[in-house]
Amino acid sequence: MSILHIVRSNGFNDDRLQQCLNLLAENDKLLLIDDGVYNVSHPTCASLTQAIFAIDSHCQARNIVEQGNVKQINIEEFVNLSEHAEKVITWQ
Amino acid sequence: MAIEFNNQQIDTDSQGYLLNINDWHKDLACIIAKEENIELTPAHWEVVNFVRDFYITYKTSPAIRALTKALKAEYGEEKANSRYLYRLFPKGPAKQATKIAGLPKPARCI
Amino acid sequence: MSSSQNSATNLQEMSPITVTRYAIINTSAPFDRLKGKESLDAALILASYEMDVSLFFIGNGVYQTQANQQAESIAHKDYLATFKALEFYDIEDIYLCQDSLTERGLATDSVFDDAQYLSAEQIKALLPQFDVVLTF
Amino acid sequence: MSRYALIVSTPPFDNKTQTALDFAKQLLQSGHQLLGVFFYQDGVTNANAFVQTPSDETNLLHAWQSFQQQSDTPLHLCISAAERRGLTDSNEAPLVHNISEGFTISGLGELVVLTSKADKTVQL
Repeated sequence: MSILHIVRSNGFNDDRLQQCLNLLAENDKLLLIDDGVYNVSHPTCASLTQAIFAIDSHCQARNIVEQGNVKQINIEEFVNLSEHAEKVITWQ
Repeated sequence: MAIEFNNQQIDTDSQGYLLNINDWHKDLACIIAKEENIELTPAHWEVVNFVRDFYITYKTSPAIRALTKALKAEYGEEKANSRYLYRLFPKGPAKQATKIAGLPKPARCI
Repeated sequence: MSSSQNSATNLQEMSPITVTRYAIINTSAPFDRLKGKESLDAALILASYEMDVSLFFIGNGVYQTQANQQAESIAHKDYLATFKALEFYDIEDIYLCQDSLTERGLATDSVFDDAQYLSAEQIKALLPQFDVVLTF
Repeated sequence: MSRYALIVSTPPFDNKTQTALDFAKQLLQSGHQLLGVFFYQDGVTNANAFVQTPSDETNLLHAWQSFQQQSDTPLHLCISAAERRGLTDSNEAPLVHNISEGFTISGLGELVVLTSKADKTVQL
Protein backbone atom coordinates (compact mmCIF):
# COMPACT_ATOMS: atom_id res chain seq x y z
CA MET A 1 0.00 0.00 0.00
CA SER A 2 1.16 3.48 -0.70
CA ILE A 3 0.16 7.06 -0.09
CA LEU A 4 -1.41 9.19 -2.82
CA HIS A 5 0.04 12.71 -2.64
CA ILE A 6 -1.90 15.50 -4.32
CA VAL A 7 -0.28 18.78 -5.33
CA ARG A 8 -2.59 21.51 -6.57
CA SER A 9 -0.34 24.54 -6.78
CA ASN A 10 2.45 25.61 -9.09
CA GLY A 11 5.95 24.84 -7.82
CA PHE A 12 7.18 28.10 -9.34
CA ASN A 13 4.77 29.88 -7.02
CA ASP A 14 5.10 28.22 -3.62
CA ASP A 15 6.90 25.32 -1.98
CA ARG A 16 4.01 22.84 -1.70
CA LEU A 17 5.52 20.71 -4.46
CA GLN A 18 8.88 20.66 -2.71
CA GLN A 19 7.31 19.75 0.64
CA CYS A 20 5.49 16.90 -0.99
CA LEU A 21 8.60 15.63 -2.76
CA ASN A 22 10.56 15.76 0.50
CA LEU A 23 8.09 13.29 2.00
CA LEU A 24 7.32 11.19 -1.07
CA ALA A 25 8.29 7.57 -0.40
CA GLU A 26 9.54 5.21 -3.07
CA ASN A 27 6.20 3.45 -3.57
CA ASP A 28 4.02 6.53 -3.17
CA LYS A 29 2.17 8.14 -6.06
CA LEU A 30 2.05 11.79 -7.04
CA LEU A 31 -1.08 13.34 -8.54
CA LEU A 32 -1.03 16.83 -10.03
CA ILE A 33 -4.35 18.67 -10.14
CA ASP A 34 -5.53 22.25 -10.67
CA ASP A 35 -2.53 24.62 -10.99
CA GLY A 36 -0.41 21.68 -9.84
CA VAL A 37 -0.47 20.39 -13.43
CA TYR A 38 2.01 23.16 -14.34
CA ASN A 39 4.54 21.08 -12.39
CA VAL A 40 4.75 18.53 -15.21
CA SER A 41 7.58 20.66 -16.56
CA HIS A 42 9.06 21.60 -13.19
CA PRO A 43 12.70 20.47 -13.03
CA THR A 44 12.21 18.58 -9.74
CA CYS A 45 9.52 16.39 -11.31
CA ALA A 46 11.61 15.31 -14.29
CA SER A 47 13.93 13.12 -12.21
CA LEU A 48 11.31 11.41 -10.08
CA THR A 49 11.14 7.65 -10.14
CA GLN A 50 7.67 7.51 -8.57
CA ALA A 51 4.51 7.26 -10.65
CA ILE A 52 3.20 10.73 -11.55
CA PHE A 53 -0.34 11.48 -12.73
CA ALA A 54 -2.08 14.63 -13.88
CA ILE A 55 -5.80 15.25 -14.46
CA ASP A 56 -6.40 15.43 -18.22
CA SER A 57 -9.07 18.14 -18.20
CA HIS A 58 -6.90 20.30 -15.93
CA CYS A 59 -4.05 19.90 -18.43
CA GLN A 60 -6.27 20.67 -21.42
CA ALA A 61 -7.55 23.83 -19.75
CA ARG A 62 -3.95 25.04 -19.48
CA ASN A 63 -2.68 23.60 -22.77
CA ILE A 64 -0.25 21.35 -20.94
CA VAL A 65 0.89 18.68 -23.33
CA GLU A 66 1.72 15.08 -22.51
CA GLN A 67 5.11 14.71 -20.78
CA GLY A 68 7.17 11.55 -20.77
CA ASN A 69 6.94 10.53 -17.13
CA VAL A 70 3.49 11.94 -16.37
CA LYS A 71 0.38 9.90 -17.09
CA GLN A 72 -2.78 11.87 -17.82
CA ILE A 73 -5.89 10.45 -16.15
CA ASN A 74 -9.53 11.44 -15.81
CA ILE A 75 -11.52 12.07 -12.62
CA GLU A 76 -12.76 8.50 -12.55
CA GLU A 77 -9.17 7.25 -12.46
CA PHE A 78 -8.44 9.85 -9.76
CA VAL A 79 -11.15 8.23 -7.63
CA ASN A 80 -9.65 4.80 -8.35
CA LEU A 81 -6.20 6.00 -7.33
CA SER A 82 -7.58 7.35 -4.07
CA GLU A 83 -9.41 4.12 -3.38
CA HIS A 84 -6.35 1.98 -3.87
CA ALA A 85 -4.09 4.26 -1.86
CA GLU A 86 -3.65 3.60 1.82
CA LYS A 87 -4.49 7.26 2.36
CA VAL A 88 -4.51 10.58 0.55
CA ILE A 89 -2.48 13.64 1.52
CA THR A 90 -3.27 16.93 -0.19
CA TRP A 91 -0.49 19.50 -0.02
CA GLN A 92 -2.85 22.42 -0.04
CA MET B 1 -25.55 45.48 25.22
CA ALA B 2 -24.09 46.50 28.53
CA ILE B 3 -24.12 45.79 32.25
CA GLU B 4 -24.41 48.61 34.75
CA PHE B 5 -21.60 48.34 37.28
CA ASN B 6 -20.19 51.00 39.66
CA ASN B 7 -22.11 53.63 37.71
CA GLN B 8 -20.38 52.54 34.55
CA GLN B 9 -21.65 50.82 31.45
CA ILE B 10 -19.67 47.64 30.83
CA ASP B 11 -19.99 46.54 27.21
CA THR B 12 -21.04 42.97 26.50
CA ASP B 13 -21.96 41.02 23.42
CA SER B 14 -25.56 40.11 22.68
CA GLN B 15 -25.31 37.09 24.96
CA GLY B 16 -23.82 38.90 27.91
CA TYR B 17 -20.13 38.05 27.56
CA LEU B 18 -17.79 40.93 28.36
CA LEU B 19 -16.24 42.48 25.28
CA ASN B 20 -13.07 43.47 27.13
CA ILE B 21 -11.62 40.99 29.60
CA ASN B 22 -9.93 43.84 31.46
CA ASP B 23 -13.34 45.22 32.49
CA TRP B 24 -13.74 42.22 34.76
CA HIS B 25 -14.02 42.57 38.50
CA LYS B 26 -14.98 40.08 41.22
CA ASP B 27 -18.13 42.05 42.04
CA LEU B 28 -19.03 42.17 38.35
CA ALA B 29 -18.67 38.39 38.27
CA CYS B 30 -21.39 38.18 40.96
CA ILE B 31 -23.73 40.29 38.84
CA ILE B 32 -23.16 38.11 35.75
CA ALA B 33 -23.61 34.97 37.87
CA LYS B 34 -26.92 36.27 39.19
CA GLU B 35 -28.18 36.70 35.65
CA GLU B 36 -27.29 33.06 35.13
CA ASN B 37 -29.13 32.11 38.32
CA ILE B 38 -25.93 31.02 39.99
CA GLU B 39 -24.98 31.92 43.52
CA LEU B 40 -21.20 31.92 43.61
CA THR B 41 -19.81 29.62 46.31
CA PRO B 42 -16.10 29.01 46.97
CA ALA B 43 -16.39 25.93 44.73
CA HIS B 44 -17.62 28.14 41.87
CA TRP B 45 -14.86 30.64 42.46
CA GLU B 46 -12.24 27.92 42.21
CA VAL B 47 -13.43 27.11 38.71
CA VAL B 48 -14.04 30.71 37.65
CA ASN B 49 -10.57 31.82 38.74
CA PHE B 50 -9.05 28.77 37.19
CA VAL B 51 -10.72 29.31 33.83
CA ARG B 52 -9.71 32.96 33.84
CA ASP B 53 -6.08 32.15 34.64
CA PHE B 54 -6.10 29.48 31.96
CA TYR B 55 -7.34 31.98 29.38
CA ILE B 56 -4.81 34.63 30.38
CA THR B 57 -1.97 32.13 30.12
CA TYR B 58 -3.03 30.18 27.02
CA LYS B 59 -5.27 32.68 25.19
CA THR B 60 -8.07 30.17 24.92
CA SER B 61 -10.85 28.94 27.17
CA PRO B 62 -10.33 25.29 27.97
CA ALA B 63 -12.70 22.74 26.45
CA ILE B 64 -14.27 20.58 29.13
CA ARG B 65 -11.79 17.75 28.74
CA ALA B 66 -8.79 20.05 29.02
CA LEU B 67 -10.46 21.81 31.94
CA THR B 68 -10.95 18.60 33.89
CA LYS B 69 -7.41 17.52 33.18
CA ALA B 70 -5.95 20.83 34.27
CA LEU B 71 -8.21 20.95 37.36
CA LYS B 72 -7.08 17.49 38.30
CA ALA B 73 -3.47 18.60 38.41
CA GLU B 74 -4.45 21.51 40.66
CA TYR B 75 -7.29 20.28 42.87
CA GLY B 76 -7.32 16.49 42.63
CA GLU B 77 -9.60 13.84 41.22
CA GLU B 78 -12.93 14.62 42.92
CA LYS B 79 -13.17 18.11 41.42
CA ALA B 80 -11.95 17.06 38.02
CA ASN B 81 -14.97 15.46 36.42
CA SER B 82 -17.66 16.90 34.24
CA ARG B 83 -20.48 15.79 36.54
CA TYR B 84 -19.04 17.99 39.31
CA LEU B 85 -18.61 20.89 36.90
CA TYR B 86 -22.10 20.59 35.47
CA ARG B 87 -23.53 20.61 39.00
CA LEU B 88 -21.84 23.97 39.53
CA PHE B 89 -22.65 25.33 36.07
CA PRO B 90 -25.82 23.58 34.88
CA LYS B 91 -25.80 25.15 31.42
CA GLY B 92 -22.27 23.98 30.84
CA PRO B 93 -18.99 25.07 32.40
CA ALA B 94 -17.57 26.14 29.04
CA LYS B 95 -20.47 28.54 28.58
CA GLN B 96 -21.19 29.77 32.08
CA ALA B 97 -17.84 29.70 33.87
CA THR B 98 -16.21 31.62 31.04
CA LYS B 99 -18.98 34.18 31.02
CA ILE B 100 -18.70 34.76 34.77
CA ALA B 101 -14.92 34.90 34.43
CA GLY B 102 -15.26 37.77 31.96
CA LEU B 103 -13.91 35.82 29.01
CA PRO B 104 -15.03 35.98 25.39
CA LYS B 105 -17.78 33.66 24.20
CA PRO B 106 -16.18 30.36 23.21
CA ALA B 107 -16.36 29.54 19.52
CA ARG B 108 -19.76 28.09 18.65
CA CYS B 109 -18.48 24.86 17.29
CA ILE B 110 -16.47 24.14 20.41
CA MET C 1 -6.42 2.15 14.54
CA SER C 2 -4.76 2.94 17.80
CA SER C 3 -5.51 0.93 20.90
CA SER C 4 -4.98 3.86 23.25
CA GLN C 5 -8.27 4.71 24.85
CA ASN C 6 -8.71 7.41 27.42
CA SER C 7 -11.12 7.18 30.28
CA ALA C 8 -11.72 10.93 30.49
CA THR C 9 -15.32 12.03 30.36
CA ASN C 10 -16.84 12.84 27.04
CA LEU C 11 -17.90 16.34 26.20
CA GLN C 12 -21.23 15.23 24.92
CA GLU C 13 -22.99 12.06 24.14
CA MET C 14 -22.00 10.74 20.80
CA SER C 15 -22.13 7.49 18.97
CA PRO C 16 -19.12 5.37 19.80
CA ILE C 17 -16.40 5.99 17.27
CA THR C 18 -13.08 4.27 17.07
CA VAL C 19 -9.94 6.13 17.96
CA THR C 20 -8.36 7.24 14.74
CA ARG C 21 -4.76 8.35 14.43
CA TYR C 22 -4.47 11.80 12.92
CA ALA C 23 -1.44 13.67 11.70
CA ILE C 24 -1.95 17.40 11.35
CA ILE C 25 0.77 18.88 9.20
CA ASN C 26 1.31 22.62 9.47
CA THR C 27 3.06 24.08 6.46
CA SER C 28 2.17 27.78 6.79
CA ALA C 29 3.72 30.69 8.68
CA PRO C 30 1.74 32.03 11.68
CA PHE C 31 0.00 34.96 10.01
CA ASP C 32 -0.73 33.29 6.67
CA ARG C 33 -4.48 33.91 6.63
CA LEU C 34 -5.99 31.78 9.41
CA LYS C 35 -4.34 28.52 8.48
CA GLY C 36 -2.39 28.13 11.72
CA LYS C 37 -5.31 29.14 13.92
CA GLU C 38 -7.86 26.96 12.16
CA SER C 39 -5.45 24.04 12.15
CA LEU C 40 -5.04 24.40 15.90
CA ASP C 41 -8.83 24.61 16.39
CA ALA C 42 -9.21 21.34 14.48
CA ALA C 43 -6.43 19.69 16.50
CA LEU C 44 -8.02 20.72 19.81
CA ILE C 45 -11.44 19.39 18.83
CA LEU C 46 -10.04 16.10 17.54
CA ALA C 47 -8.22 15.70 20.84
CA SER C 48 -11.34 16.65 22.81
CA TYR C 49 -13.09 13.75 21.11
CA GLU C 50 -10.28 11.50 22.32
CA MET C 51 -8.68 11.01 18.96
CA ASP C 52 -4.97 10.37 18.77
CA VAL C 53 -3.44 13.56 17.37
CA SER C 54 0.16 14.22 16.31
CA LEU C 55 1.27 17.64 15.15
CA PHE C 56 3.91 18.22 12.51
CA PHE C 57 5.54 21.51 11.58
CA ILE C 58 7.34 21.48 8.25
CA GLY C 59 8.32 24.06 5.65
CA ASN C 60 7.10 27.52 6.64
CA GLY C 61 5.10 25.83 9.38
CA VAL C 62 8.23 25.84 11.54
CA TYR C 63 7.84 29.62 11.89
CA GLN C 64 4.81 28.89 14.08
CA THR C 65 7.00 27.10 16.59
CA GLN C 66 9.45 29.90 17.30
CA ALA C 67 9.53 31.31 20.84
CA ASN C 68 9.08 34.98 21.77
CA GLN C 69 6.82 36.00 18.91
CA GLN C 70 4.57 38.92 19.78
CA ALA C 71 1.45 38.64 17.67
CA GLU C 72 -0.19 41.49 19.60
CA SER C 73 2.27 43.99 18.14
CA ILE C 74 0.47 43.58 14.81
CA ALA C 75 -2.96 43.37 16.46
CA HIS C 76 -3.17 39.64 15.82
CA LYS C 77 -4.56 37.21 18.34
CA ASP C 78 -1.70 35.37 20.03
CA TYR C 79 -2.98 31.88 19.22
CA LEU C 80 0.56 30.55 19.52
CA ALA C 81 0.17 30.90 23.31
CA THR C 82 -2.30 28.01 23.11
CA PHE C 83 0.49 25.61 22.07
CA LYS C 84 1.56 25.56 25.72
CA ALA C 85 -1.85 24.11 26.64
CA LEU C 86 -1.63 21.12 24.30
CA GLU C 87 -0.64 18.81 27.14
CA PHE C 88 -4.08 19.34 28.71
CA TYR C 89 -5.56 17.99 25.49
CA ASP C 90 -3.22 14.98 25.55
CA ILE C 91 -1.48 16.15 22.40
CA GLU C 92 2.04 15.03 23.16
CA ASP C 93 3.53 14.01 19.86
CA ILE C 94 4.86 17.18 18.32
CA TYR C 95 7.35 16.91 15.50
CA LEU C 96 9.41 19.71 14.01
CA CYS C 97 11.25 19.32 10.74
CA GLN C 98 14.92 19.91 11.43
CA ASP C 99 15.69 20.32 7.74
CA SER C 100 13.13 23.13 7.43
CA LEU C 101 14.53 24.87 10.52
CA THR C 102 18.10 24.66 9.25
CA GLU C 103 17.10 25.81 5.78
CA ARG C 104 15.53 28.91 7.32
CA GLY C 105 18.39 29.62 9.71
CA LEU C 106 16.19 29.02 12.76
CA ALA C 107 17.34 27.75 16.11
CA THR C 108 15.87 24.64 17.69
CA ASP C 109 14.53 26.85 20.47
CA SER C 110 10.80 26.34 20.13
CA VAL C 111 7.75 27.18 22.21
CA PHE C 112 7.34 23.48 22.94
CA ASP C 113 9.09 21.98 25.91
CA ASP C 114 9.41 18.55 24.44
CA ALA C 115 9.02 18.66 20.69
CA GLN C 116 10.95 16.11 18.68
CA TYR C 117 13.25 17.28 15.93
CA LEU C 118 13.18 15.01 12.92
CA SER C 119 14.71 15.06 9.47
CA ALA C 120 12.40 14.97 6.46
CA GLU C 121 13.46 11.34 5.98
CA GLN C 122 12.36 10.48 9.51
CA ILE C 123 9.02 12.27 9.04
CA LYS C 124 8.50 10.36 5.80
CA ALA C 125 9.02 7.13 7.71
CA LEU C 126 6.35 8.09 10.28
CA LEU C 127 3.56 8.96 7.82
CA PRO C 128 2.38 5.38 7.14
CA GLN C 129 1.30 4.94 10.76
CA PHE C 130 -1.51 7.50 10.57
CA ASP C 131 -5.09 6.88 9.46
CA VAL C 132 -5.79 10.45 8.39
CA VAL C 133 -3.31 13.14 7.40
CA LEU C 134 -4.57 16.73 7.19
CA THR C 135 -2.48 19.65 5.97
CA PHE C 136 -2.95 23.31 6.80
CA MET D 1 -16.65 0.25 -2.24
CA SER D 2 -15.23 2.70 0.28
CA ARG D 3 -16.69 5.29 2.58
CA TYR D 4 -15.26 8.75 1.98
CA ALA D 5 -15.13 12.04 3.84
CA LEU D 6 -14.39 15.12 1.76
CA ILE D 7 -13.06 18.37 3.23
CA VAL D 8 -13.43 21.51 1.10
CA SER D 9 -11.33 24.56 2.00
CA THR D 10 -11.55 26.76 -1.08
CA PRO D 11 -14.12 29.51 -1.86
CA PRO D 12 -16.75 29.37 -4.62
CA PHE D 13 -14.78 31.75 -6.82
CA ASP D 14 -11.78 29.41 -6.94
CA ASN D 15 -11.81 26.79 -9.68
CA LYS D 16 -10.26 24.33 -7.20
CA THR D 17 -13.73 24.08 -5.67
CA GLN D 18 -15.06 22.77 -8.99
CA THR D 19 -12.46 20.00 -8.72
CA ALA D 20 -13.80 19.08 -5.29
CA LEU D 21 -17.35 18.92 -6.63
CA ASP D 22 -16.27 16.84 -9.65
CA PHE D 23 -14.51 14.45 -7.29
CA ALA D 24 -17.59 14.21 -5.04
CA LYS D 25 -19.84 13.39 -8.01
CA GLN D 26 -17.43 10.83 -9.39
CA LEU D 27 -17.19 9.10 -6.00
CA LEU D 28 -20.91 8.36 -6.16
CA GLN D 29 -20.81 7.41 -9.84
CA SER D 30 -18.04 4.95 -9.06
CA GLY D 31 -20.23 3.36 -6.42
CA HIS D 32 -18.55 4.73 -3.32
CA GLN D 33 -20.30 6.17 -0.33
CA LEU D 34 -19.69 9.82 0.55
CA LEU D 35 -20.49 10.21 4.25
CA GLY D 36 -20.42 13.95 3.98
CA VAL D 37 -18.66 17.04 2.71
CA PHE D 38 -17.18 19.23 5.43
CA PHE D 39 -16.68 22.87 4.49
CA TYR D 40 -13.90 24.47 6.50
CA GLN D 41 -11.61 27.50 6.27
CA ASP D 42 -12.53 29.58 3.18
CA GLY D 43 -14.63 26.66 1.96
CA VAL D 44 -17.51 27.78 4.18
CA THR D 45 -18.18 30.70 1.83
CA ASN D 46 -19.62 28.21 -0.67
CA ALA D 47 -22.78 28.37 1.44
CA ASN D 48 -23.18 32.14 1.18
CA ALA D 49 -26.60 32.81 -0.32
CA PHE D 50 -25.59 36.39 -1.13
CA VAL D 51 -22.82 35.45 -3.51
CA GLN D 52 -23.90 36.47 -7.00
CA THR D 53 -22.38 34.81 -10.01
CA PRO D 54 -22.65 36.27 -13.51
CA SER D 55 -25.16 34.16 -15.44
CA ASP D 56 -22.59 33.05 -18.02
CA GLU D 57 -20.26 31.64 -15.35
CA THR D 58 -20.53 28.47 -13.30
CA ASN D 59 -22.63 28.99 -10.20
CA LEU D 60 -21.01 26.68 -7.68
CA LEU D 61 -23.61 27.38 -5.01
CA HIS D 62 -26.34 26.02 -7.26
CA ALA D 63 -24.09 23.15 -8.26
CA TRP D 64 -23.52 22.13 -4.63
CA GLN D 65 -27.23 22.47 -3.91
CA SER D 66 -28.31 20.29 -6.79
CA PHE D 67 -25.60 17.77 -5.86
CA GLN D 68 -27.02 17.73 -2.32
CA GLN D 69 -30.59 17.28 -3.57
CA GLN D 70 -29.75 14.53 -6.00
CA SER D 71 -27.45 12.56 -3.74
CA ASP D 72 -28.71 13.47 -0.27
CA THR D 73 -25.09 13.94 0.77
CA PRO D 74 -24.83 16.12 3.88
CA LEU D 75 -22.97 19.39 3.28
CA HIS D 76 -21.63 20.36 6.69
CA LEU D 77 -20.56 23.87 7.50
CA CYS D 78 -18.18 24.72 10.34
CA ILE D 79 -20.22 27.51 11.91
CA SER D 80 -17.26 29.13 13.69
CA ALA D 81 -15.30 29.38 10.45
CA ALA D 82 -18.49 30.58 8.73
CA GLU D 83 -19.39 33.31 11.21
CA ARG D 84 -16.02 34.97 10.96
CA ARG D 85 -16.48 35.05 7.18
CA GLY D 86 -19.83 36.80 7.29
CA LEU D 87 -22.23 33.87 7.29
CA THR D 88 -24.95 33.67 9.87
CA ASP D 89 -27.97 31.61 10.82
CA SER D 90 -29.27 34.48 12.90
CA ASN D 91 -31.95 36.97 11.96
CA GLU D 92 -31.22 39.25 14.87
CA ALA D 93 -30.66 42.70 13.35
CA PRO D 94 -28.42 43.66 11.66
CA LEU D 95 -27.83 40.03 10.75
CA VAL D 96 -29.74 38.26 8.03
CA HIS D 97 -29.69 34.51 7.73
CA ASN D 98 -27.59 33.91 4.63
CA ILE D 99 -26.67 30.25 4.82
CA SER D 100 -28.10 28.57 1.75
CA GLU D 101 -30.59 25.73 1.70
CA GLY D 102 -28.94 22.37 1.54
CA PHE D 103 -26.12 23.16 3.95
CA THR D 104 -26.11 21.79 7.48
CA ILE D 105 -24.82 23.98 10.28
CA SER D 106 -22.23 21.93 12.11
CA GLY D 107 -19.07 22.28 14.11
CA LEU D 108 -15.64 20.75 14.07
CA GLY D 109 -17.11 17.84 16.02
CA GLU D 110 -18.71 16.76 12.74
CA LEU D 111 -15.27 16.75 11.13
CA VAL D 112 -14.17 14.30 13.80
CA VAL D 113 -17.19 12.07 13.25
CA LEU D 114 -16.90 12.09 9.44
CA THR D 115 -13.18 11.51 9.22
CA SER D 116 -13.10 8.84 11.90
CA LYS D 117 -15.95 6.89 10.31
CA ALA D 118 -14.63 7.17 6.77
CA ASP D 119 -12.22 4.72 5.18
CA LYS D 120 -10.70 7.60 3.24
CA THR D 121 -10.48 11.28 3.93
CA VAL D 122 -9.70 13.60 1.04
CA GLN D 123 -8.97 17.31 1.44
CA LEU D 124 -9.68 19.32 -1.67
